Amino acid sequence: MLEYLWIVPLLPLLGSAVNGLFGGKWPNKIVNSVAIGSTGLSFLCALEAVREFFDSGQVLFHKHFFDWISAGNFTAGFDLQMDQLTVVMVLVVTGVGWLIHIYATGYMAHEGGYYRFFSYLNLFMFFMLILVLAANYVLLFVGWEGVGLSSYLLIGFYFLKKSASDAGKKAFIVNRIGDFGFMLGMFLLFRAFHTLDFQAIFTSSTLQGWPVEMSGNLGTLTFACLLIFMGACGKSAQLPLYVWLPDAMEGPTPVSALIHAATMVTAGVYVVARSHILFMHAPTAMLVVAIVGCATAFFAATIGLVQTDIKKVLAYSTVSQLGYMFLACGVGAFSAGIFHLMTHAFFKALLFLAAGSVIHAMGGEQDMNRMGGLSKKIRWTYRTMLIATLAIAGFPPFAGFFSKDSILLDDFLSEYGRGSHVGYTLYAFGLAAAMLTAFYMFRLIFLTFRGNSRYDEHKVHVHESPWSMLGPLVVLAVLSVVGGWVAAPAYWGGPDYFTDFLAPVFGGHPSVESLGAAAAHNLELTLAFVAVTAAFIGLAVAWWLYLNKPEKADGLAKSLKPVYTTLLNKYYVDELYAKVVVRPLLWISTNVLWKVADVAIIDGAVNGIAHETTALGDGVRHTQSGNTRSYAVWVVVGAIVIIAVIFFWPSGGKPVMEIVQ
Amino acid sequence: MVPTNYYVILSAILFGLGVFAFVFKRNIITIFMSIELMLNAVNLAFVAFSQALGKLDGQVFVLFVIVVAAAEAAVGLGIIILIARNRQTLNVERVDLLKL
Amino acid sequence: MLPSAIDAYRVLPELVWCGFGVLVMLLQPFVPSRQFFTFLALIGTVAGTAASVTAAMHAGPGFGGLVQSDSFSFFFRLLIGMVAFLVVLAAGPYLERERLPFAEFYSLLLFAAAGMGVLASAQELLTAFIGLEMSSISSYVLAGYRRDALKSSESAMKYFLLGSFATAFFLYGIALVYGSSGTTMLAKMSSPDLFHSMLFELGLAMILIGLGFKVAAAPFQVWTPDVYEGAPTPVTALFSAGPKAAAFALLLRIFATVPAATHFWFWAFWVLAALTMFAGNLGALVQTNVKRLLAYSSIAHAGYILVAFAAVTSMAQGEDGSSKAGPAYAAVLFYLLSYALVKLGAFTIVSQLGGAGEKNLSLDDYAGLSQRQPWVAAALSVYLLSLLGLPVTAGFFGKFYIFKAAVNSHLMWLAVLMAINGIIGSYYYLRVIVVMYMRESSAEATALGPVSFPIGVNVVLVITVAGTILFGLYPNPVINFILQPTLLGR
Amino acid sequence: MLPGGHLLSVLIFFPAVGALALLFLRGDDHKFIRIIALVVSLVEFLFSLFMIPKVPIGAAGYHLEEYFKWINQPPINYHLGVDGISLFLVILTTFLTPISILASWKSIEHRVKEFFVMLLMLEVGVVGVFLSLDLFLFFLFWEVMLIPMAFLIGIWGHERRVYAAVKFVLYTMAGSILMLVGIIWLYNATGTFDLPTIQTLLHTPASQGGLELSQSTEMLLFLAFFVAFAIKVPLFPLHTWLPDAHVEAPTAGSVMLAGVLLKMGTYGMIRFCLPLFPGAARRAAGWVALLAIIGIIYGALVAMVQPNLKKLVAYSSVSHLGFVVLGIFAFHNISMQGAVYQMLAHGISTGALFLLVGMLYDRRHTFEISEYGGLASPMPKLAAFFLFVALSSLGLPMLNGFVGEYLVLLGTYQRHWGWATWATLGVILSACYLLWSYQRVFFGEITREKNRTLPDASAREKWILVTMAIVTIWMGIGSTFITARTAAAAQDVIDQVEPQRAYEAAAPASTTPRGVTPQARRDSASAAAKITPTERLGSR
Amino acid sequence: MTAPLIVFFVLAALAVIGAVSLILQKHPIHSALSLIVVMIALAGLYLLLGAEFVAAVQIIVYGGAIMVLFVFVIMLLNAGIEEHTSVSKMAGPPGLLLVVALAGLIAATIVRSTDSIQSTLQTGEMSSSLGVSKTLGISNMIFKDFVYPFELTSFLILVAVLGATVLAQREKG
Repeated sequence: MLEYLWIVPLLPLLGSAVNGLFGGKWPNKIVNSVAIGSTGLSFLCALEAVREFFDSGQVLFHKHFFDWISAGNFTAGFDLQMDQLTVVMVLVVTGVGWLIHIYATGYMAHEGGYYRFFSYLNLFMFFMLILVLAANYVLLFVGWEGVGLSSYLLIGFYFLKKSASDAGKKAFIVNRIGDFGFMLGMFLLFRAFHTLDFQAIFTSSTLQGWPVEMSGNLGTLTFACLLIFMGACGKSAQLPLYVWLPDAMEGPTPVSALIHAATMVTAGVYVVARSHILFMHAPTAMLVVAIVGCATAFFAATIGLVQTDIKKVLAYSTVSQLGYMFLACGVGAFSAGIFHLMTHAFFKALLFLAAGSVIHAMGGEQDMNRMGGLSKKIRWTYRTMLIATLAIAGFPPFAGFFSKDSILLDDFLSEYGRGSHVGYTLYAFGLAAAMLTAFYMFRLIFLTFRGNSRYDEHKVHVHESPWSMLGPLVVLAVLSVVGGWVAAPAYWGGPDYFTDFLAPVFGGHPSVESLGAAAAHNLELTLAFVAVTAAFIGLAVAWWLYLNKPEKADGLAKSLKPVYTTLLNKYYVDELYAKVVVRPLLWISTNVLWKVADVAIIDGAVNGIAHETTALGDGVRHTQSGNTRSYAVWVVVGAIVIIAVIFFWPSGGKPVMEIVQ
Repeated sequence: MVPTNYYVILSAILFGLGVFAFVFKRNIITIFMSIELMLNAVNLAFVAFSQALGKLDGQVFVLFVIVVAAAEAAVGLGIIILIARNRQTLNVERVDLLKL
Repeated sequence: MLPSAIDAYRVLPELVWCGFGVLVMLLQPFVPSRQFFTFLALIGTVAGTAASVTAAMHAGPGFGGLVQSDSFSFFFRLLIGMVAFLVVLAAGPYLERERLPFAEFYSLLLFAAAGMGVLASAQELLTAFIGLEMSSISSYVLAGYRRDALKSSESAMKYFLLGSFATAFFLYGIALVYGSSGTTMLAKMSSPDLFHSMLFELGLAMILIGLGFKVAAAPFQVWTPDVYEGAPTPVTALFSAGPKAAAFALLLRIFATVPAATHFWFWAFWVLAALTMFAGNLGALVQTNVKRLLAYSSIAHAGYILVAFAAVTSMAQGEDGSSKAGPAYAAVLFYLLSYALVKLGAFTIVSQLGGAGEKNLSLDDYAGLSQRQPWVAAALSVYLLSLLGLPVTAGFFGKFYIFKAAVNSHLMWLAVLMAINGIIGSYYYLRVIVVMYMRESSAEATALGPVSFPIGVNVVLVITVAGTILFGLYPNPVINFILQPTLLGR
Repeated sequence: MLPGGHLLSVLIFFPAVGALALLFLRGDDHKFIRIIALVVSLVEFLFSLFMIPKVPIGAAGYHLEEYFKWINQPPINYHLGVDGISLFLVILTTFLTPISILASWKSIEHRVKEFFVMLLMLEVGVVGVFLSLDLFLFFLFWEVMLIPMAFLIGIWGHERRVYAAVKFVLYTMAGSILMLVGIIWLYNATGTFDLPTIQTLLHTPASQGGLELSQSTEMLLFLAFFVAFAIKVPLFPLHTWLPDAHVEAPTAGSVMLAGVLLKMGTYGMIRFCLPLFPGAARRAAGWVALLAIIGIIYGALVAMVQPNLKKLVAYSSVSHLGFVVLGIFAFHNISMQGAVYQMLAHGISTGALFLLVGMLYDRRHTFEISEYGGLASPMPKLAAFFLFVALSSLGLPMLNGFVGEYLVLLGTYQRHWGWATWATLGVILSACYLLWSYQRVFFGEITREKNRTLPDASAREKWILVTMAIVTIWMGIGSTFITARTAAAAQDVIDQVEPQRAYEAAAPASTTPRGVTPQARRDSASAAAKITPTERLGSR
Repeated sequence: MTAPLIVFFVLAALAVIGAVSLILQKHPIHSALSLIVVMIALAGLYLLLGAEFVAAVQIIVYGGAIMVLFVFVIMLLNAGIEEHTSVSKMAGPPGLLLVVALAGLIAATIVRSTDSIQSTLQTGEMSSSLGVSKTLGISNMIFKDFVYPFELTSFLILVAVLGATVLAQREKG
């Protein structure tokens, strides 16, 4: 199987093609069997491939299938590779993807364009797999752009809704802005290494003992890493390019779960992790990554506090969680970042799916203010969602706890070796973000499932979703619980499997190097305790505000009106972009470039010349007065001209005079 | 003995007067006459030069010129008659149907 | 010395043409049939053209150097013969339609041809003058051949008055040249001290004035549009092709044999060329009368030819001048040929489409021609494209050779001006094509149906189109002929 | 099998024969005429494919050469030849011709015969331009191509067709006449019109009987050629004929215009401007690149705000061709190949865009975007194709647009990272205008009642589009098939522009394409980058 | 001041006066008469130059034939006083200026180049003494050296006659 790794991505592509071309005429059953079949099959293939990979016991599997682009000394092969990092990603993508496919069959059952949906979804799987399996930046970029495309398609799935198509367009374009950086990053890397293959670059002899202009604080590498990180920001919705993700919620919920929570948006993290060697040599870039990640985590969390659209809350929480992952990478804890990526995939997918099930139950209602007290009506959804919430809020022993914990720990540790207080600051903000997360997540739970119902019982008949939807919920719930244990830190007993597992890629656990094991354990314990406390505070506040004294919430909102509205309007960032970038650009293009520069000046000049020439012609025409006497005078003029020229022209026929004399 | 250049200068003057007449007379016949005047100026020049060069061909040319002038006169006057017949005018300025 | 038979051979074409002219004139009262005269005239033109072969075979100076029979004159005699032939063919139907007497027309035409032949072969200024007068006087008459048409008589008058005005200048020039050089034989005007004689210089200037008028160089071009418009269209065709060519021939002769001329005339030609190109093209830009438009375009083309002349002058300066100037001569000759073909064809079409009394001459009458008479439209387009100088037409090579000559002699600015004019020109030529192909024909035009094109006219069109395209694809024969070093009998 | 010896001549004149045959058909039997035209063009396409095996991979220089004397004074020869670059441009032409014949199957109703005659004559001209190795011959075809195109626009175009046609011709003429002067000038200097001969002459020092132009002369000559090509491309300030021509032209016309004719400009730059006047090219490169970059961004921005769909596509080609010019004048073999590839890709994707726009026009007879909206519901298939093409045109990987764009930018970046950075902005903008217009045309509720009942793609249209789509994907994935063949030619051009650089780069680059130590590479690259203009001139 | 000079100046004055009056006369007939005056004066000058034959021809052909033709036509068309229109702007003041300029240019050049004429004059003096046989020489030249142009002139006359008839004949039927 490993030799035929290309089958793994190909299967979804086939599924997509088949559905896209013929699905239109088929009943849903066949369509979704094709879709699920192809993804499931590719999941199995992936598993098989992984097994073979471990059996072969090689550190890195790399296979060159064919030359895709080749010009001069540049060659981009269709090369796939597999190492531990890839394994994690592939399994997450195919696994979670598969579950969500199953879920979607239920969720989309009554939607039009069923075949389109699954065709797109499979297409996404294909590109995502390309992305994670690629063995060079160019091929990775294929997946990178491809997932962008499929997210564009899926967000705009309800293309009759303007908001939907807008959101899709926005997503694609913002991603393009990121890609602008990513491409430049690739160009720069090629300029430095004359290749874009991961192995060739990472094992490049020059990486050790870099000349200063390459690594160092402002070296080539720094710029390369920053440019690549720009791409990552676009894809993973980090500041300042996060704006598209909340809007992306226009897409069907399974899409939000799969693309905008579990997989695609983590591509940025993946790329950073993938190029960790470069980042290691670019301290400045690392710092930037950490800061951006941390800032995003906190910033998005604050917005999440006040959102009332259930999916928007989750969206911002996603942004914030992604921030966490970057934070981890920024401080060099790549394994922790990937770990959080994995667990987040589980519980955030779960959250979205559950939310989807809620929306399904409410018949499309998304506003939490019109929900409440659903816990009795849709028990399974409630239970699973609660688990997910606990996980994301970081309560032990749920998955989120471990991952978030290790990130915070690594932030804290990153202080060592740095004189400044950067590490502590990062940690502080991370912690705050964690607290906020706990708060808004429980706010969501309480508003949705507890308290008394705020919707019209007669209109909406709340009903539990079919098992095709609940099944995946349960599976994911289980994963959100146990998912974290693979990385149970030492003081929980059990070695940190996950880190060791990724060790061949990222190297050992940072804390172990930085200080003695014993001290490490104490520190971990204390930090864990602090984190959990923070989570509890968040939970408590949420409980107090939204269950105990609901009226207080409004009071608070009123008393802090400016803050509240600012948060509600997401700091007016969209408006800002519109004002500062979009509208001016359009205005200039229309009124300056097109109407003035193009039509008036350039074309005006051209037509002007033509017009002037015609006018001149008319002038010439009017010398033809038809009067013989005038003509005679013209002849006289001619005579004068000729005689004058012949006699008085300067240098008239000079050369001959010389010849004669 | 009269220097040749006197004759030449005289011919130039006559030629110039011919040009002047051509431009400033309105009557077609008179205009045509001014052409004859110019030709006469040329003839004078020819004769003068031939005399100065002591060659006779200059005088031969004069004869040719006279013949040509005669021919032109015949055709020219024919045309003038045609015009006069078609338009009942001999004023050259009234003959400007073709213009622009 | 007494003239001998050989001398007669060397001017045989002219003699033949004159002879047939007389013949036609004499037979006119006795033979009622009109077609007969057409045939006779055709025979005459052909015979004259054939005679030019004889003349070429007995190459050399005739009548003690009054005329020169060489490849150069051979070329022009052939050209003139062809022009006359085609004009006769085209004129037949026209005269029929306008109910004009045949015989006189043809004999005048033949005399005109003879005059041009003299002009093209003359080596002596007075002979040239006689030739010039012969062609001119018959042209005056031909211009006014539609007696009862006001325009025709007017054009005759203008042509006559201004023509003889210019002739006077020409003649005065001859006189001065004679006075300063002591001869009218071009061959004898090579003494270096003529370079310093102001009288000679003035004489050359006057001659240039006279010939400049004949070739319609600006600012002498004023007469051209009026005369061309007023004259019967076949005659216009003759004018645009014949006398112009002959005058250019004489100019080239003078260049080739009188070193001082090349020296004095260079800048004059530079200026004339520039002025003429612009005058012609700009004037044509706003014309809506096709006949007049073509008249202006012929001015413009005279300008292009003058560019080649400027090239000749600038190249002929220096010892091995004339040999260096070879390409420039070639350019002129080839251009005259291609241009004559095109103009003849175009004017023939105009004269046919003009209808009785030449009423339909405006561009609007040509709207949608491609629908009514596709082949005619195609032919006219070929001519226009050739005038425009697009490849696979003779006009393209004509322009190309002139460009080449100009660039060769470093007349960069003139070349650029010519390029600009080429663009201006392309506009109005295209306009005609656009009107023919991209506009729908007016109701009455469609009602009228296609204009009949008699056999003779079709022959003209076929010949001219074929020639245009043939020389556009394979100019070798012509070019080889006119590039031979002994072109001008040396 | 046809005689390989005269394959190129056959390629050039076969369509002419076809056109001639059409001329003598009865005018009213439209179906028959169409079929004949289609068959002719398809056969032509097959012929063109025969060239591929004749152009060995990795061998620079011209193949299948044909040479015999045509005009002896001045010595003009009928000299044809094909190399890696022209090979695919010819194939592109012969491929797009049948496509556009199919595209105008229904939409051309009056003067059908003339239409297809013109289309075939156009093909003659274009193929001739790509294949001729004699400056004069090249110019001849260059001009010949003009008239059919003008007719296509002027007779079968839309409202302001005449204006557009005349504008097109005059614009092009303005350039080409200058080029003629340049060609003649070159002839006077070298005494021949034969491209290879002139090339060698210009590249051998005067001491060895070669020809060395003075800087100013070289620059003037360069400009004489360059302006002509720049107008055709069209490069930024000379582009205003393009929108008019495109908007007014019939679909087939637009397809040929955008697909092939514009490439004649860039082809000319590669074939003439660079190899003949390397010094001038190097000195002008900065300015040209500036114009190209302005074109990229400017074109994209103006396209973004066009209310007229076809104008939008037209301006988008201004932007795309900017990439090509940039790639050419970056003098880097990667970007050069990218440029060549981008030409082909643009030919396909923009051609397809025009086809689709034409199909919309056939249904609604308007190009105004505001007239459309919500078309995805009545015509999902067209919508899908349109999206597909749009994506390929905005450079989505695995589709044809990406390869060229990426290579151009990559290569350019290696020499001038500044240029590349600016140019890369175009990548963002192209996404903006394409997706935005797509949204306005296809997404949302139906705004105009008329649109509700529009029919989806017919079988014929489907076949056209599927063909285009297949080519698009193939070019997106199998790019090496093409690049392998263009590589040698492109490298050759580069070497001629910057000989001394070629030597430096050759050493490491040729030995081991991939595994060479970055250190060495970096040295060579930086060394190349550091060459100051004066040094470059010094080497001439 | 020798006699010939005096004669010359008298005749020259006469010629110029005639020319000027040709311009000044309003009625064409008067212009014609003044032109005849010019011609006679010129004939005198020819005599003075020793070109008797030319002088004779001048009187007979020019004065006799051509001018009579003119007068005849004037009578035929009974042309009245020349009406003084000035439609042409070009031929107004600018025309005056230009014509004067041209005449001045020509005259000036000739005056400035008199020396060259002088030089030719000397050579002339000796050889121009073949007095009586001038006419003989002329005829010799016409029928030997210039026979070709001479013959051509005959055709020219023919053309003129033909042309005149074509133009002037009345429409038949």
